[in-house]
Amino acid sequence: MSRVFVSRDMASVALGADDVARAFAAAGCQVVRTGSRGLFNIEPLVEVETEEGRIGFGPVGPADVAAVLDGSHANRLGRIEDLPFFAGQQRFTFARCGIIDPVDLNDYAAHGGWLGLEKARALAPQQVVDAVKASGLRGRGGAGFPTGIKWQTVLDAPAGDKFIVCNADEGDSGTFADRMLMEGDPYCLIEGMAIAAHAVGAGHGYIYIRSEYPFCVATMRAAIEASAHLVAPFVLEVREGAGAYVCGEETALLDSIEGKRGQVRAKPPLPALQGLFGRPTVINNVLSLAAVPFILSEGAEAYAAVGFGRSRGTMPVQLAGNVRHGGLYEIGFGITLGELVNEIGGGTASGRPVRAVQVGGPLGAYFPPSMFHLPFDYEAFAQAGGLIGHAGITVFDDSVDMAHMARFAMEFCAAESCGKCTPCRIGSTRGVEIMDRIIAERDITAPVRPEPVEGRARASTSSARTEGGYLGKALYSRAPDRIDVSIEAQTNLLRDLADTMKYGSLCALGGFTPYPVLSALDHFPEDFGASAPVKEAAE
Amino acid sequence: MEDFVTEWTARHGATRDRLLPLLHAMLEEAGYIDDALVPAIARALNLSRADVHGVITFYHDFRRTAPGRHVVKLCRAESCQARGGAAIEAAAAKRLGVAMGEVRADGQVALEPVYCLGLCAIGPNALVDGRPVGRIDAAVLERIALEVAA
Amino acid sequence: MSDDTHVMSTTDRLVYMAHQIARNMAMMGEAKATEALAEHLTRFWDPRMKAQIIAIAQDQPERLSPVVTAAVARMAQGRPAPQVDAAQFNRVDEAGHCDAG
Amino acid sequence: MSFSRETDHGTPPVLATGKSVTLTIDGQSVTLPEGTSIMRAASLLGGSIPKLCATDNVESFGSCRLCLVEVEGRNGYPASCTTPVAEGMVVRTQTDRLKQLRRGVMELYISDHPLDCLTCGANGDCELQDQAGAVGLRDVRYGYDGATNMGQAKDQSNPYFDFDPSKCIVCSRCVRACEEVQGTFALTIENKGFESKVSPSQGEDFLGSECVSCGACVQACPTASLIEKKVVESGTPDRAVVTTCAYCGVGCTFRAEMRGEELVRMVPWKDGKANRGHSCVKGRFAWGYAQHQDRILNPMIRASVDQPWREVSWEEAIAHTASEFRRIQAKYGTRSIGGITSSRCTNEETFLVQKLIRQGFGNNNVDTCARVCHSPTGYGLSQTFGTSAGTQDFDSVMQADVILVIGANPTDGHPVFASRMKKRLRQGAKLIVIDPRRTDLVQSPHIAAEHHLPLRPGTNVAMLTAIAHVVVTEKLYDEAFIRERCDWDEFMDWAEFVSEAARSPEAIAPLTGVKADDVRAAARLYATGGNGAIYYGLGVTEHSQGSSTVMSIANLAMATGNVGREGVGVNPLRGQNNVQGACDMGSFPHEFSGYRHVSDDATRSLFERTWGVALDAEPGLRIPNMLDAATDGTFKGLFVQGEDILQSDPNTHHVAAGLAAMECVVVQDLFLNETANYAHIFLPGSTFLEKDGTFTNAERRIQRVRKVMAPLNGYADWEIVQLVANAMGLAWTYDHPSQIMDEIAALTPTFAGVSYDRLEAEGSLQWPANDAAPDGTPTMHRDGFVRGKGKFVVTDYVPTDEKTGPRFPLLLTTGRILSHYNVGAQTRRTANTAWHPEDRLEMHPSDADNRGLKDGDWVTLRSRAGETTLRALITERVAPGVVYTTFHHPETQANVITTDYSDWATNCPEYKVTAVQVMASNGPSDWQQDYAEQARNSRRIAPLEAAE
Repeated sequence: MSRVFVSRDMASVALGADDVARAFAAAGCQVVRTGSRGLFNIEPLVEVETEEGRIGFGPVGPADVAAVLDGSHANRLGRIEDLPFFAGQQRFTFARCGIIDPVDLNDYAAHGGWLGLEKARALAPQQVVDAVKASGLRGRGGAGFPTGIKWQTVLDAPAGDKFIVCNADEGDSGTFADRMLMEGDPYCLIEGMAIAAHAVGAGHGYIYIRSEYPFCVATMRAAIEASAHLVAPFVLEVREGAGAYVCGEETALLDSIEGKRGQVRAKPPLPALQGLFGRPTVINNVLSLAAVPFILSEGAEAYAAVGFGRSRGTMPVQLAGNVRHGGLYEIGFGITLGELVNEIGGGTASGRPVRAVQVGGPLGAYFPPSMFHLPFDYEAFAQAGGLIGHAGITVFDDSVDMAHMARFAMEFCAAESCGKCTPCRIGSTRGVEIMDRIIAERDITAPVRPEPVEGRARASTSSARTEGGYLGKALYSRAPDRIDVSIEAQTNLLRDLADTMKYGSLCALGGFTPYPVLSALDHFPEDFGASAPVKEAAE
Repeated sequence: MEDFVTEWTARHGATRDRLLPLLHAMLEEAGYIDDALVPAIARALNLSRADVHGVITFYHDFRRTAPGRHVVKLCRAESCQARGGAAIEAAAAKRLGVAMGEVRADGQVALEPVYCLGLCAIGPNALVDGRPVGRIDAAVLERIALEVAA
Repeated sequence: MSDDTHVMSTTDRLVYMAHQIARNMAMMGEAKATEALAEHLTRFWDPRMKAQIIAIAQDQPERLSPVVTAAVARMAQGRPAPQVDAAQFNRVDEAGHCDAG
Repeated sequence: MSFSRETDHGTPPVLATGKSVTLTIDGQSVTLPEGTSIMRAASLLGGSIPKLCATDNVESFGSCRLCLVEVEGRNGYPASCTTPVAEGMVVRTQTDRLKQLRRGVMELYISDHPLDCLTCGANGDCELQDQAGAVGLRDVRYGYDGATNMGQAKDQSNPYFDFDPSKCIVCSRCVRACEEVQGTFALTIENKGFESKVSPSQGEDFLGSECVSCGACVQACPTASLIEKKVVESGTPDRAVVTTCAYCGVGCTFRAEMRGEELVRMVPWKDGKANRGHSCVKGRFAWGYAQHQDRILNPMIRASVDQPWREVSWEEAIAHTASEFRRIQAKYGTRSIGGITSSRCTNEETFLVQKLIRQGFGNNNVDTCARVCHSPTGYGLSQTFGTSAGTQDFDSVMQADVILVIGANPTDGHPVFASRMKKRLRQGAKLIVIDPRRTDLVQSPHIAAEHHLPLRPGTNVAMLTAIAHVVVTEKLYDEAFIRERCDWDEFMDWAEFVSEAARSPEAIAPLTGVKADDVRAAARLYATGGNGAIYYGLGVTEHSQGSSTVMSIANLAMATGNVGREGVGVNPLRGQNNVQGACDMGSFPHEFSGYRHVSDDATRSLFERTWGVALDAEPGLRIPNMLDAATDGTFKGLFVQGEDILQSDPNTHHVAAGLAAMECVVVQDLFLNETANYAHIFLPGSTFLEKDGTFTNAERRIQRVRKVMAPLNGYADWEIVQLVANAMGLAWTYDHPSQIMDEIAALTPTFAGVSYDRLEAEGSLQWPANDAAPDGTPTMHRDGFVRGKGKFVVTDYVPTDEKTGPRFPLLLTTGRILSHYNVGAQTRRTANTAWHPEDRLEMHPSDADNRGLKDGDWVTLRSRAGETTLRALITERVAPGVVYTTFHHPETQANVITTDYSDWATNCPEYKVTAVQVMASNGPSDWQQDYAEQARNSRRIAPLEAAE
């Protein structure tokens, strides 16, 4: 009776992993449900335990049980870690993901689990903070702020209640590392938070998970209950988001946990000094906290040895969108964008040429292939007018209309704006209107592109022109028909609006929306009907 | 439902930070949060009705009207768009006979937008009554339509 | 005490007031209570009320309790109310005694 | 029109924590307390950074993004409102880059804002209009055909202000004012993003929402979105006069903003030390009564009360008043007349009335309405501390750790102070409430009392003595304080008395109906929880043991060392705007101003020398005794200024009988009130808007009242009293209230340092203000008690004679509601009736059920003293066996129910405990109908030509 491993990850289930598991169980196998290995074109994946280790077959269906068990199945992959996609990786944080049964405490302990916590508890809090500083770990959520300095501030804050908050509101399109880790190796995150609690003297921790991740919420709650005795007196609790992307911003997240509207707070005060319930709070992303057990168990130097420039350690990059080998690729900083998209990602899934990639979710910039030389490093991307964010890379083939993507960036901002600050609350809606005018003007002079689907926010399509009637005269300079709707004027207005949003907004939602908009406009002017030679439209 | 509120707060606590967990529990229990229950929630957590109304109307999940018998949450984010999400959205609206963001007139199915389910390499994706469905194409859409017709 | 207070005559009210004050000073002990009651009548009752209670003490002694009778007698001797040392205010320089705010 | 608006520094002042910081802003160096915002720093330097979401009575928010500045060494453009100053910081506030960003933000604002400035109610007084000009916005390139929040329906439900969502810029200043300043949390922003909208409660209209109409949001709103109806109707104001509100004892100061002679709006004055820039619905909006058509403007006389009034000239009325009083004195003796001063008139007017009586009438028959509210405070505090006033200032509550509220409902009676108390509670102070009712302080949004002791009405002394029992027996008293500041032996006597088992919480539990452990927990919290501050109101004083209750409160404060510093003290919440002043001015029959007994020869001779007349050394009659003397035929004349004893004093039949027995009742008031039904001479009075003077609030703060318009009736009240005095032969020659205050200062040690010039300079002074305390006394009894050693007075529970029984099984207690004031004479003549059109009887569901009564039914309320009818209000707020009502509407005449029982020391009526029976009824009782008929009949004014 052979043991087989089938992923219970939400993506695997979406592709039918449950039916596969049932089929093998019906065939009498002992089925162990694991996290996902992180390469989705081979899912649903089954690994069969044999003398030479676990042999993978994928993708497979419920009807392939016999072919898999007798090894004759066409999609036999051999040992998964030998596949090129996995061999090149440096899985410090995701070492156990896809291997162990996520909620089995023994399986976790057998693979180096709790070692980091034990070592941390043997050290004084200051020593633990020093280790995190020495590792060079920076915020994996996107801000890239040195995690050790944040912890130091909370440790130095006066005694009394302190909190550890994990930002698991991973709302960026193209990112799923947090989801995979929480579903695949929940104790790793719990161990990281327990170490943080010991380091700064916190008694209570919250994990704020977005409601769009139901599997994460269930797995984390089960894991917290099972491991409560191991992390005591530190108490952990999951709090579910409610469909507001802006709650990925740390202060909006804190307000949300406090039972309020997820509105962004002004800083200062910094959350490290006045965070949750006004108390000193460590607030870090899932990946930042999940990297900590490795730093304590293997030593800060081992973590810092890997990396590029001031970006030390590994970054779990997520390849998404129109990409052949979509999945999770944990690698040290420094690897170039081109290697990630073409060698590792294998280009587009549609087979058409890659025209653009968006790095860092809906607020990240679009990069044309001409910029694929860029090394994956916070500073390098910043200089190139973009950002790493949560390291999600969304690939587009040449059927993409960059004007529509710029419009979608504004529409997404309008849909998710918390409504507190003027540049974002009003600017995003005006941005959609400007893009509608540009696209309408462009489509008069060029073949019509597929009609954009109306976004949730009320974007106006009709423009009631008043041809100089009484109202027109009364409104004088502001009369609709005196507004210059030429592409050149609207493009300049778009740049002015982007400037106001970038430097005026209270947080990154309004502040970074100009990244995708301006990068699309700068790198793909042809899609905006600009004077540059219009590329004949893709069929 | 009013006693559901008092029982829940008696068991899980009545401090202000319990508001979102309570609203989630009410969603699970009744599918939506009726405006008439806001006074009971406010009393239980010692908040004003304005506080509670402000929170309910802020978060997309806290619906104030009955949901469809079936709910299809279709992802509209960039990764799914890169894999043909926009076309699938148009097709779904037509096939299911309901506009995006609405509940069908007969209350049978609701088509809702969602910005990213974290399945960004296998889009277009959707949550059908809470169950993830990936690589949606015409055939998968047909299966979903039959399922939600029941 | 008659059930219907609102037909209480003036003399009834004075008798009732005197006994109510006495009841609320009882915990001081009889000697102190008598002295305090006498001082209270002297300081706060207008001449007519004083005259009426003194008349009741003479004509209808049975209506007054021993403490009240003694206090009325002391008040009647017209001993001047204890001198309030005006200088005491200036040293602390703040308000002096009063009965009502 | 130059209209000096108060400068708005944008962010609140910072408590000077000692550390200060030096920085340069636009080249100018400045040193400020750490924590001050850059915006405030720039404003204090005279510069001006554009702002829209910042205003200095709420915390900074950082949402409009207009106030961006450049700071050397910091990238980006931080908002100056949310960025504190730092040592050596170099700030630039007026660079081209900033101008560009600010114009970009303003262009977005105006792309979603109506362009009707010229016809808008806020034209000339709108911050959005000012800032659009300041940043130089010249074009809105987004056009006007995009999505917009304009064109929404206007909410005109509130009688005093309109809400126009179309003009809202979602700066949330209103939401934050409702939260931080008022503490009601009635507003929120609903939805998010572009659809964000200000929403009262659940998106209802203002009147139907949780809004208490305090006006803080209207004051905070930078545009015309929230605006006073009067401003829309008559235009923006062009001048402002600072004056003091004439409603409750908090003593809020306002800017009366005028347009010529027309009062446009009352806006709380930010430098007012009592209200710190806040207001309630009464002071802020309910001033319309001043021009109400019910105002009587001409003097009237009549021979007997069943005849119609006859309008006469001032000369005739004054002469008639003087001659009548002289006639009565000649016929019935010097002591046959007297007067009642008002707690709503100014100090100067009250002083003149008691001077008229003492100097003119030659007797001490003067009393005031403080008799029926806080006279026990005077007696109790003077016996224990040596002075009859509260010990703290209002600011002191912000340093309290434990707040004990007994017998008071501040959120209704003293709303502006309640807001500050609620703010302190939200900061973490603990609250104990001792009250038969579940008042709002027991539980309301964001406020929850740590302990609520719902005792049966009338058992205060038992409860407080039980608390003292716990403090003493568990050794929680502050021995060092007692030994230093009190008489140890007196303490030991008191301690021994309260330690007896009969006074333990367990022993009194059956009496008070409160569980013993709750009492013990509350006692431990008060004694050991840090700064303990006690606040009490009429629920303490209006009992047969009112004075004993005040003394037991003082005992508790002394025993736990909670006197003589900030954050502690014993604080009576005084009812009316100048009840404290009325008492200070010598309105009581037994004392001169400054609480000095009439028998004290030194004081009396000082007054005799100054007034040139021999003064009576014997105390005069109190109001109830005046009425008795009247029915006995020895008291025939009464001068009543600004009081309505028929409606406000207990046992209405008794009052009516007394008044009817008099030969000359003179009423000086704004309207024909209930007492005027029995009056022979009516002298029309003036409102606080029509005269100069001073009020003294509940924290002993003397504040100026300034004339903003000419008196409709021709004279200020003090001028009328002077006319009467002159007619009676007194050579008074005051031509301005400041001269009266100088006389008061000369005659009263605690007012020695008070003068109009000092008040003009300091804004206000808290007495005692003299050589020993040149700048006034915020906190009393700092070093020693006024009487030297604090005195422990042994107090014991003596049950009231007002007993429940089969005929009258329920206990009635009375109180006040936010929208009305005292007898409602003023507030009933304003739009406040929108909130409380009639008095209602609050009943517990169980009491209602076993009488078959439903919410809203007409019920008969009967006591031994009388009977009336009103509609029931079924609520859990009152305990079973207890019913509650207010006395704001004459139709219900609640005081026909209250009995003659009163406080043993001061005769303060026992409003709070009346045994009653409640039963279904079919409408107003016959007594109510006769009364209404009689009142209508007596208010007839004969038309001029038909005067016989």
